[in-house]
Amino acid sequence: MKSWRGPPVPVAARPSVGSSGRTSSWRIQKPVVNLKRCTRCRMCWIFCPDVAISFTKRGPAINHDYCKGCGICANECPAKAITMEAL
Amino acid sequence: MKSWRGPPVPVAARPSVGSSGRTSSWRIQKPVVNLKRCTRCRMCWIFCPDVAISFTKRGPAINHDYCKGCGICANECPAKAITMEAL
Amino acid sequence: MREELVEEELFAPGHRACAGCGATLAVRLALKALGKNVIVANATGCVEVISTPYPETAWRVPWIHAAFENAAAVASGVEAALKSLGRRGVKVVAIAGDGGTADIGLQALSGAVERGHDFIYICYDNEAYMNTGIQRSSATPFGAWTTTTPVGRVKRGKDRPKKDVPAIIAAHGAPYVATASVAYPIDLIKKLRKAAATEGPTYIHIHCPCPPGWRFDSDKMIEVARLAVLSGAWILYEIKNGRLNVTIKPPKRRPVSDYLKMQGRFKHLTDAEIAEIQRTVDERCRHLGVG
Amino acid sequence: MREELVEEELFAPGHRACAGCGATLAVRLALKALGKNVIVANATGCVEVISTPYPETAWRVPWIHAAFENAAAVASGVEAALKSLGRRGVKVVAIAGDGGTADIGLQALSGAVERGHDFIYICYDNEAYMNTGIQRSSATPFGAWTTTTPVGRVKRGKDRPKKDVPAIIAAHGAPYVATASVAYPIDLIKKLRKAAATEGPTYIHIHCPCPPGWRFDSDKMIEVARLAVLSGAWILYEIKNGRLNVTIKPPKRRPVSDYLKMQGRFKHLTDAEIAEIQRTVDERCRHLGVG
Repeated sequence: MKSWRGPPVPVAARPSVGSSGRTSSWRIQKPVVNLKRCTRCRMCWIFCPDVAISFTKRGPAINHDYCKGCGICANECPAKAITMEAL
Repeated sequence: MKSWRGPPVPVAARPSVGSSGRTSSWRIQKPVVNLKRCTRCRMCWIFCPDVAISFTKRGPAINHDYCKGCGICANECPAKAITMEAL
Repeated sequence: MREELVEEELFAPGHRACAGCGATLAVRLALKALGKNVIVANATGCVEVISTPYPETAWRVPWIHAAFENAAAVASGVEAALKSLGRRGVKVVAIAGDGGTADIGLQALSGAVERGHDFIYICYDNEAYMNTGIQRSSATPFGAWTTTTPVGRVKRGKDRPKKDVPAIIAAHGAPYVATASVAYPIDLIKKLRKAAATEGPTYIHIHCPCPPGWRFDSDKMIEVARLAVLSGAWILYEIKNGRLNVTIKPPKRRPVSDYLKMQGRFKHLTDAEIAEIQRTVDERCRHLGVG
Repeated sequence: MREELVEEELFAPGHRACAGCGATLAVRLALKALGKNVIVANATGCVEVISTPYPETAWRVPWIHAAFENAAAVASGVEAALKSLGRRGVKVVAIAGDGGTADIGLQALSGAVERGHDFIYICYDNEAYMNTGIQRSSATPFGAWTTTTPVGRVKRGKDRPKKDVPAIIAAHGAPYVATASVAYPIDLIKKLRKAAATEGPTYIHIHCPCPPGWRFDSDKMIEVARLAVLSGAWILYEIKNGRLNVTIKPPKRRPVSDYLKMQGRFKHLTDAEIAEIQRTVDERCRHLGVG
């Protein structure tokens, strides 16, 4: 007789980038950064719900695998350094 | 075939005096009123949780079927017109 | 006193409340204030248990037994039904104890107030789950012994303050909220009549000493309730459209120890613990302008 | 800004939130404020649904899915377990939406605050049941269209005011209660750090616009959130041990119509209805000293 050893798969989910796939496939427009206009204020980074902007010394880097194209970064950029463009 | 006609007894309870029987049987002491001392202030009546005091022109009348002998009337009477006595 | 108080008794004698029951007196007085044109939704609790041994009941008004958690939800449904039938002149009243109000029924009450039903909610507060054997509720006061806040070397009765349900309901924006005490029947009745005259959700929280649960002799029930008010441990006020009005101001507050020392549930308290309770009472009285 | 904000992202990209989701931004910012030493109990709701398509999850911290009603109860149990194991340095955080907080989980929250657990409760308030299709919650504001507060000849959106949960939790005596907005991330992060540094139950209520539910384009999410604050429709304050402090005072309040007119859920409102909302906002601003 075998005793029950718990469920055959882990009950905990794995922390993953892209837990819902390559979500940039949802978008119909994408942000394009003009680094010359960027003042490094980080507004685009702090307001991104998709965690799709990282910040380097040169300015913001968009993660084009997961950016859903919401347009918040372009709307909030005080220097107008980000524009939304058709794919 | 008979259709179900609802429960065989009423689902509503009847409003009744003595819904739990002659509750004065619980008591070990009873209030005795000295009408000569009574000032008709009605404190005994208003504070009775057992709804066991009615008030007439002459003063309080104790309902000895339902008075549980709690002693609030005697304790609250400002004229000390009620005493608790052993049964 | 006579103009405030009607002779008619809408709660019948011969119920099975303990001798000296504060909660039962609260209900008797509330029905005197409200009269016959009410429909009562009554949650599980002392008042339900003692009033209605089927097939008989002490209630001489329409009365519905609700579950522990949903007196306010049942009242909401009845009120909505009356409204949709175009029936006027009947006030819906939810009645529950502190367990059914501060704990188990809080969410139903909160929802009913938010939806704005036209009803009165009455909480009879005996400060613990009494008919099941004196278990602490969130309305049990700091320091009180109950069977689930025992007293020993580690624990000294309840280590958390009493949940302030009237303040919580006032924070919902209810148009009329009041506290009351069975020791002040005229004040209690006036507040219930104001609630009845208010359109929308109203809340009356009545302090109801419990001789077996608080550990004092039954004849002292009103005395204990009165000392709670005279010491400032229980403050009688009303909040009308957000404005606070203290209705009974004790001329000179009695020390809270006078109140505590009448009750066995507080008999373990040290002088230091009583001083701490006094400090809390003083602060609250100052905050509410009781003096 | 840099000293307040860490680079590390504890919420991973590639989650399934709608584009421009305010609630998701609130969670991302909250995790930046709190860091890795947390255990999150997350009620059913948008954030749960979008973050954890089993067997994967966007959460890089320990996270427990609670039912709709019991995030605060699960957090209570985890906190009690940590305490009894003598584990220090881990903060327990309950997270729920306005449905899971103001309606379905209010009672569990109320109980956890009364028992005095050492935890943070975060409500991300998008003002309706969004992932099930925009049904009104008690946190839906007056006048807003939802699928259950439709607009027609008889009804004009929600006919009841927004339930004031921060005031309700403050009335419980919680030592720290604050409102926040995703448009003010520094303010939000400071408040979460204060909550984390407070022993006992703390409550942070975050205003989170929802582009599909509130009917506006996703790029305007922060603009809408900011206008709520600049108009006084959403007031940023904290209540520390009972004392109120407004943390962001707009220099000159914008008319509330600037906020309302950005959103399709308010597009049916007449000038008279907007004036009525303006009156309510003015009164509340005066009451809280916003000016």
